[in-house]
This record gives sequence, structure tokens and C-alpha cells, in this order.
Amino acid sequence: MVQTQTEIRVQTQDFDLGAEYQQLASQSDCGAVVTFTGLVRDYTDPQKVTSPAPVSELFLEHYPGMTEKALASIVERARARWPLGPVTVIHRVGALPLNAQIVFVGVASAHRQAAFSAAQFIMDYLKTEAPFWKKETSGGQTQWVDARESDQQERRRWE
Amino acid sequence: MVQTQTEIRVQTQDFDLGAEYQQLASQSDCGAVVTFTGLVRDYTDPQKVTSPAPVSELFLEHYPGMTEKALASIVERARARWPLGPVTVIHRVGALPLNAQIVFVGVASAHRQAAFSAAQFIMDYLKTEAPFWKKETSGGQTQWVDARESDQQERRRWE
Amino acid sequence: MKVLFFASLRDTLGTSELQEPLATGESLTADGLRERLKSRGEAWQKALSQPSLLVAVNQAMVPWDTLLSDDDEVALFPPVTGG
Amino acid sequence: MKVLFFASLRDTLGTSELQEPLATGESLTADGLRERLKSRGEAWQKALSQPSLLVAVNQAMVPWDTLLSDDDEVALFPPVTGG
Repeated sequence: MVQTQTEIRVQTQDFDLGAEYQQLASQSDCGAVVTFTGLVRDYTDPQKVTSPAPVSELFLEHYPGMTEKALASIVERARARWPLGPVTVIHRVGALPLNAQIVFVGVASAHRQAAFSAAQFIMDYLKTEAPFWKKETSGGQTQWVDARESDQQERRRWE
Repeated sequence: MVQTQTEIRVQTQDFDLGAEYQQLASQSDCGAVVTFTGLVRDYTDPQKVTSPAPVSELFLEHYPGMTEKALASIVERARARWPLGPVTVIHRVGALPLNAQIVFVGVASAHRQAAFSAAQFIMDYLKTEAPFWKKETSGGQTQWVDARESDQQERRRWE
Repeated sequence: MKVLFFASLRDTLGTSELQEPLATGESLTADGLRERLKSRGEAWQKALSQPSLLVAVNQAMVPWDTLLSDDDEVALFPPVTGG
Repeated sequence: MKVLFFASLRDTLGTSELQEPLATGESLTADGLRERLKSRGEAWQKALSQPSLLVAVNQAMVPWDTLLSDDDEVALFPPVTGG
């Protein structure tokens, strides 16, 4: 009996990937579990002389109320495309230091390709539809992060 | 500095996904970590009257010496296609009860799509090129598991 | 109706929320609301002319030609950058 | 040369390993080895005629027309089913 529980959490606190995985693996009889985790990294180029100071912190703003609805809607669309077991999506908000975990997507399925595709689909739509905004602090300066055209392109391949 | 360490393990003992993930996330500055875990499940259809007895155990045989080489070669081919950080592949052998973990693939990358694609690529090639064979026990009877044409097809899309 | 602003748009406008009354029988689209808000000054004119701006009505993203009701919660924001 | 058999093929043949001598100057492909082994009896004839059979030389999969050397480790096995 495959469970189809969806868990959506928007939270300031950190999450434990091992515990999230155990929940996905134990609450179903799905043979495949795929997880995606995104972390705060500094991608400023140390080779460039004109590069800004290294990123020291991110601040994640969101639209409370809409975020959970947007994430649940994305998971429902994934369920309409692939046979999925339990799915968990966690997104952190607030101040996040370098190396902090930002986002977790975990998908269980009886089918390996379904688990992979659904996790990618959920991340691609999360990046373009879920109301989160990143503000970056580097060298004491803060600025809003620009959206990337590549994220739009990655979402469009599912249309 | 992105690390490109490859860890390949073929072992009888279980593995701890949380610990494997922590190693991938901490030994690099990659912003994306994708994991795949395969588990022993019983996919015999309880609706079918003619269905065999439920699977109670798997036995995983392998070709010692060649398995590690085959897995390392698959990871190298993935590295030639995508910019990857650390990669871990673990495959268990011997007797594995229902619900046991069989296989783990963990890929870190600066790029989300690279991490997803490489993990899928490694699983698709592992399923068709790495010398492991499953023997299934159900209702006291053991039999070798047949290879599936769908696994061949999934590998061919990378050619 | 309630109008919310988020992220860089809120910072530029210096406003996170305002009330915009809708007369009885008045027909206004999300784009019409945007045009009306532009008349509030130069900062508004400039910030609301960004073609990449997104709009949500009652916490769901909608196209700009969506008709609004007086009890709607409308939110305007720049492209999202989570994940 | 050393010839290894795995999984269902080993069970059917009742043999996990054998030595097959290669005469000096003799030219033998993996497929030629398969044909030679078929002459060992009916079970061998049948099991080694499976078109899905795979062959590895020195622990790497190779095509059936690969030429063998006397110091090679050759392995014959059914399609793999790990993961």
C-alpha cells in the first residue's frame, strides 16, 4: 500500500536530512527515494579582481500564507504526472549563514525515474513560482538577488 | 574549491544516509546535493490470485574486483559529462531482508541539474553494467531475478 | 482591496501594504491596478513599469488581465529567487 | 586462461571456474571460447546459447569479437540485475 502523504514546511529552523529520509522510507513501501538539498554557498569568483566581497549571509523573505499553498500546488501537479508515494518539501526563511541548508525536496516512489523526475519538477517550479526572495550580504552590503533566466528555461521544459 | 573525490563501496553492512549526505555536503562547497536510495520491496501483486508468495528476502551476488572497477568507470563517465563535486556510490551484497537499503548514490555539484542528471546517469548505468545479480526468495523458493528491458532503454537515452 | 508588496519592490516603494478602494460596479484588472498605482509618484511609476513584475490574487499567481474584486488580497512582487 | 561463471549461469553449469588452455599462436575470440565451451555437453550447449549472455575480460565488459590471451581472466554471466 503506497502512501501519498505530502508534507510542506516553511520554517526558520534547520532540518535533519537523515530523519526526513527515514520518514519517507519507513512510511511507505516505495523502493526508490530521491532527495535534493540546496545549501548557501559563495559563488563569487575569487579569480576576478572586480569580484564583489564574498557572500557571508543570505536572508530569505517569503509571502506567508501563499508559500505553503504554492508548494502544495506544485506537489499536486507532480502527483498528477508520476505515481508517487510520500513527498516532503521544506524551505527555510530568515537569516541563513554560509553553508546553511536552504531547501529540501524528498520524493519516494515505486519507480526510480518517477522519483527523479518529480524531485526535479518540484525544484524547477519552486524556483520560479514559490514566493521566496533572497537578499545577499557581502562586504557589509546587502542586495536582492536577481532571478536567473536559466531557472525559467528549466521550468519551461515541463510544459 | 570544489572537491572531486569519488567514494565507491561494495559491502555487506548497512549504510547511514544521513552520515553519507553530511560527508558530501561538508567536504565541498557545492550548493546542490542529490541522493538516490534503493530499498528491498515486495512488488508482487496482492490482487492477482496467481501471484507468487510475497518476496521475503533478496540475495545479492557480485563479481568481486570487477564491481568496484565498473562503478568507478561509471562515475568517471558522469564526471566527463557534468561538473561534479564529491560522488559516493554504495552497493550492498549478500542476504538483504525486506525493507533493507540496497544501493546509495550521492552527488554534489554547484549546479542542481548536473547533480540530478549525474545521479540518474549513474543509476541507469549501474543497473545495466555493474556485475550484481539478485536472487529472490518467496514462499521458500529462490529464483534469479530477470533483467528488465526498461533498464536497457533508460541507459540508452544517454548514448 | 488589500495590496501587498514584497522584497525589492517593497524596499523601492517604501510600502509593504496599502488599501485601494474599488467603487461598486467598477471593473479593474490587475494591470489596471498597476497603472493606477503608477500615478502615486516617480518611484512608483518606475518600479511598477518593470516588465518582470508578478502578481498574485488571493495567494495564487494570476495573469495581468485578471479581474479584481474589492475583497481580494492582491500582491505585487519581483521574480522569485528561492530554492 | 581462467574462465569464471556467475549467478544463474554458474548454477545451471554447476561450475564457477575452469581453466581453458590456449595454444601458442592460437587466435580465439570471446565468442570462439563460448562455442568451444558449448561442446562440453547439453547443459553447456543450452546455457551458452542464451543471446543475452555477457562477457568481461580482465574485469571489464567487452564485445564478443574481442581476442583473448592466455593470461586473461574471462567471465561469462547473464544480464546484471543490481541496484
